[in-house]
Amino acid sequence: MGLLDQRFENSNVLVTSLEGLLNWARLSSLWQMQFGLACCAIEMMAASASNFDMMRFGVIPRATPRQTDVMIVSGTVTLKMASRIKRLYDQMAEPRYVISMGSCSNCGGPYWEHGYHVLKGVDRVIPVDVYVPGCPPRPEALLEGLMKLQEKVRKESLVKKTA
Amino acid sequence: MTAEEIYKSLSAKFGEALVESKLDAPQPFLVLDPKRMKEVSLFLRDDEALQFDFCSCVSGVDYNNGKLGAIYHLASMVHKHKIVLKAFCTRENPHIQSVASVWGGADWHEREAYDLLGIIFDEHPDLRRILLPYDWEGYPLRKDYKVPEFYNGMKVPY
Amino acid sequence: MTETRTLPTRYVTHPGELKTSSGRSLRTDEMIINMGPQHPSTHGVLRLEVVLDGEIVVDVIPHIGYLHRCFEKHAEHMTNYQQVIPYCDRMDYLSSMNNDWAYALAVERMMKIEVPPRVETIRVIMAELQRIASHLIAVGTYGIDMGAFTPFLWAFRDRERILDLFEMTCGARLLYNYIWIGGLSHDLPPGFVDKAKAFCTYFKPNIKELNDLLSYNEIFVKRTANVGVLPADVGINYGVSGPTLRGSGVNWDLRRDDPYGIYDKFEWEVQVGKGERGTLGDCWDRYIVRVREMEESVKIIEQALAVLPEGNVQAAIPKRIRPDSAEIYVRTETARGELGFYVVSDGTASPYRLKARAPAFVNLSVLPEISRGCMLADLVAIVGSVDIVLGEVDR
Amino acid sequence: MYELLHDLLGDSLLVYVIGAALPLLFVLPFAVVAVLLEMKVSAHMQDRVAYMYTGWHGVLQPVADILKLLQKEDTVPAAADKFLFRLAPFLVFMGGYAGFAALPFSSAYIGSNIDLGVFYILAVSSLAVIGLMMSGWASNNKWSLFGAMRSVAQIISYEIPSALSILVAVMIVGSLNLQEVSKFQEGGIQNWIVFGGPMPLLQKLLLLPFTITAFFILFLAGIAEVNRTPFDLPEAESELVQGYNTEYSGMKFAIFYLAEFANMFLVSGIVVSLYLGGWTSPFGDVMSGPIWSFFWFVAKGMFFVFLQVWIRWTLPRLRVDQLMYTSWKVLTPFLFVCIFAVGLILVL
Repeated sequence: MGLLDQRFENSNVLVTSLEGLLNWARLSSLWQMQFGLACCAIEMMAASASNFDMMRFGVIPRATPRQTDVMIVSGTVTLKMASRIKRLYDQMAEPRYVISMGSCSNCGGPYWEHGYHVLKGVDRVIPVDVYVPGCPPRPEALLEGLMKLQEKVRKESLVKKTA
Repeated sequence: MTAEEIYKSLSAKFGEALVESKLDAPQPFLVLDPKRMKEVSLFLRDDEALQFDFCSCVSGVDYNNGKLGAIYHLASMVHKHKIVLKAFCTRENPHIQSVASVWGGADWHEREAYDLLGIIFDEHPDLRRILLPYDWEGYPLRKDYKVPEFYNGMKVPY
Repeated sequence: MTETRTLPTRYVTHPGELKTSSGRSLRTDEMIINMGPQHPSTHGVLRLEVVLDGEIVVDVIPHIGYLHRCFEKHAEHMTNYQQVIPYCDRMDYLSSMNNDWAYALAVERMMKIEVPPRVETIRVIMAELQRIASHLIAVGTYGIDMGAFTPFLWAFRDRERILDLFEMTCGARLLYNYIWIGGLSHDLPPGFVDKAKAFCTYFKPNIKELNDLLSYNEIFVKRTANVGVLPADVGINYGVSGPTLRGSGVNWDLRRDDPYGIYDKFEWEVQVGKGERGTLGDCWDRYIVRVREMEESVKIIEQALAVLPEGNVQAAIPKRIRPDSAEIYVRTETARGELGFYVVSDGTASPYRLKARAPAFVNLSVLPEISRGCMLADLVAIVGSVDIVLGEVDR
Repeated sequence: MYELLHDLLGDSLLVYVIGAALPLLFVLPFAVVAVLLEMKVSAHMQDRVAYMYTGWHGVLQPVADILKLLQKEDTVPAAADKFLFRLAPFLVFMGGYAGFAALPFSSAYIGSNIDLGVFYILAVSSLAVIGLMMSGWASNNKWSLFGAMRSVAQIISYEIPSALSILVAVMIVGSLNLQEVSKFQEGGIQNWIVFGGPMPLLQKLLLLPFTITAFFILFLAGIAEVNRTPFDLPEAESELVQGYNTEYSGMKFAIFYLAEFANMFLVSGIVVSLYLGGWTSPFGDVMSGPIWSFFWFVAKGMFFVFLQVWIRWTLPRLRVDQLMYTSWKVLTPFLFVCIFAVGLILVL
């Protein structure tokens, strides 16, 4: 995803230690896109506010998509909003990650059956890395999701995948 | 003022505009001619004894028998009385006169009723969809509404 | 019947003429700028189409519906009346308790159910706690809109205390499903009363702290006083309600003027704006009304905790709630204003039509009226002072 | 410093490169410390802890941030003016960085001991304005343009009060050379210009109210020139998204970020050298000397950086017309009074 990702033919000590360093930098500085959709946004705000303090993990909310690494889709994605979310995702600079927070953006949540204007799952428009279940998930759950994302980043590789 | 008194003062002035009334209901209502909404509303708002200055809510209802209705809940902050106005139209010809020029608050409510039920409010200053996208088809709160399979390439049902 | 109307332009344009030194006139133009749906100060997914002449706002056109979750359609399709309550929770997610109460009250009045006194008291306590929590977010995010971050974080710190109380009562932090038709889902847990009292004593000095940090801060007052003045008659005509209307000096509170619950048993005052720092009905008045309402809510909670009676928390209600074919409109005062539920029943087990009169929806409609001619920074101040929750605006 | 290098190495390109790179040795570590300071201090003011998991209490966080920004995709919007878009961040950084050349870090070190030191700093720091305008214009984004226009108007307006308040100190010292201004204040805390300078007692007492006013105004105008709260309108997050750097990502954004912190110290440095004795020790001859003087300069500078952080996380933001009002109708007239009075007192 990044500039160097999967550019190297084979792995050696240098590449793996560089890989470790770059992945460490990436995972400990996941800047979050500052936007909320619905109920979950309040819990997302609570997660970055005093009691839970998401900044402990190096997460800083930034207002513009260009400077962000992780988009937390917090709440119900409606059909009217879906194209905007796609656009915001497109504007983010690589490497970028998506956390889908809450049942609504996972699968439509309580609006799955009669929600004529609700997109049943944000993964229908953008790729999702981590799903956080709950309606709404507690801030702890979001932090857990963040740590899962960090684990995922830690396993990324600079080495080209061979079949 | 009680509902009877309101009814009396209205019927004295607009005899034919009052189509029907039910004054013994828990929340008494008057049914008005959909084409004469505005003049009656103006009188309700401006008359000294009535002074219905607060339009709480405008709701559109689909009555499932080919009839659509707009229900106006009015209240007076001065006299602290309330009244319900109703206006009915048919599905084929869903026209009701707008009262957005009388109560600014009715503006968005009427747009919403147009958006979700397809009631066209004549003389409304800015009648267009409010909640749904402008290219949406159909009126979702009608009882016979079918959810579309796709919208702009996105699958709608689960 | 599917004619789609094109977007009419409603801009009021006054392009001024610019002359160069040689007398040639330059073309000037207004700039149309899109604020939202993703913008830090639109409090969610509101989109404002702003026409700007330099920094001056010529016109604002709000576009809503980015969070239209089809609440009314869901209410019609539930298998019984009780099932609508979780959806009410999610409508205005900052004051869920108040929403639940409004809906439960509508159905109770329709079926003429009397709830036990203990339930009434607990409902008042919960609703007022929720009001404080909601106003805390309104005040805190308003600080962010003005560029002050610390009040926001302090507000969230205090709000967590309230959420702890809710959590020990019903297990949820944000959306409770606690107030049911005819009663409550559970009784209060042991130790709740003491903790709630402790919260009241903890919270009172914090309001003063907030006032010192933000409310009477000279820069904050400069930014909000005389900005976005909403005259009382315009507000009433637009159906504006709640703190937004009271900020304009209208002494109108449904808790007192259209009584429900047992608010008449307690000593409290309706707070109105007085134009202390500027014109009556400006942003600062709307803001300070919220701060003072928190103090009043604490008063109500303390009194309610003192008189909390023992008893049952469920009224004797029929197992299947099937109101006779009837209709009712019930309005209550939530943190944002008049929340009304218009319920039409056809005798079946679910509502035939349920319309929610959302206060934020109506309050937002006055925005273009009060923000023409202000500056872009003021627009942010006005949107914040109206205190919208998009879940409720779009339903 | 340049003269010394010149004597050592002769007239070669190396001299220029080394001379130009020396302040970088200070600016880069400073930026790392300042980022950490900003976040940690603000967090503790807000009942939080901020960075905890990168190194001990998050001390490695700025390193991680920079490494991450290096890896980020470097986007250039399709509709942008690509040349100006790329050039702008460097110009902005250069404006602030060039100012470090004339800053007297210690009694033994000053990048370039020029006679017009203060004047030079004022001149080159205005260069950043062009960069800001460039970035806003080239981004082809309305928010960026707004931010750029605001910042240009703001910085240019605040040059006036800052130049005038510098003038107050310069009048007392009688030199534009910052090294000499610092030397002038040697001999302990009572000789700092903010307390009237090393003048006879009566004159000192008369000067005192005016120097203190000028000092405060210089600090205020400095905050305004580096666009920090309560004057952070160009980046006003809740109004303009990110202002002029909305469209910047990756390393280009990092340079903007670096420039902001470099400017923070530059402003503090000017305030310190002009009014708070520069590198002189507050205890007269105790703890003086080249190394100590470097310590004093950085310590005083860091204190003002801390003050800027403190103000930022406490106060709301002004509106654009109020900002202009403050500059032209409050600060500038006050300074005219100060200059007039100081001149009168010095003549007497």
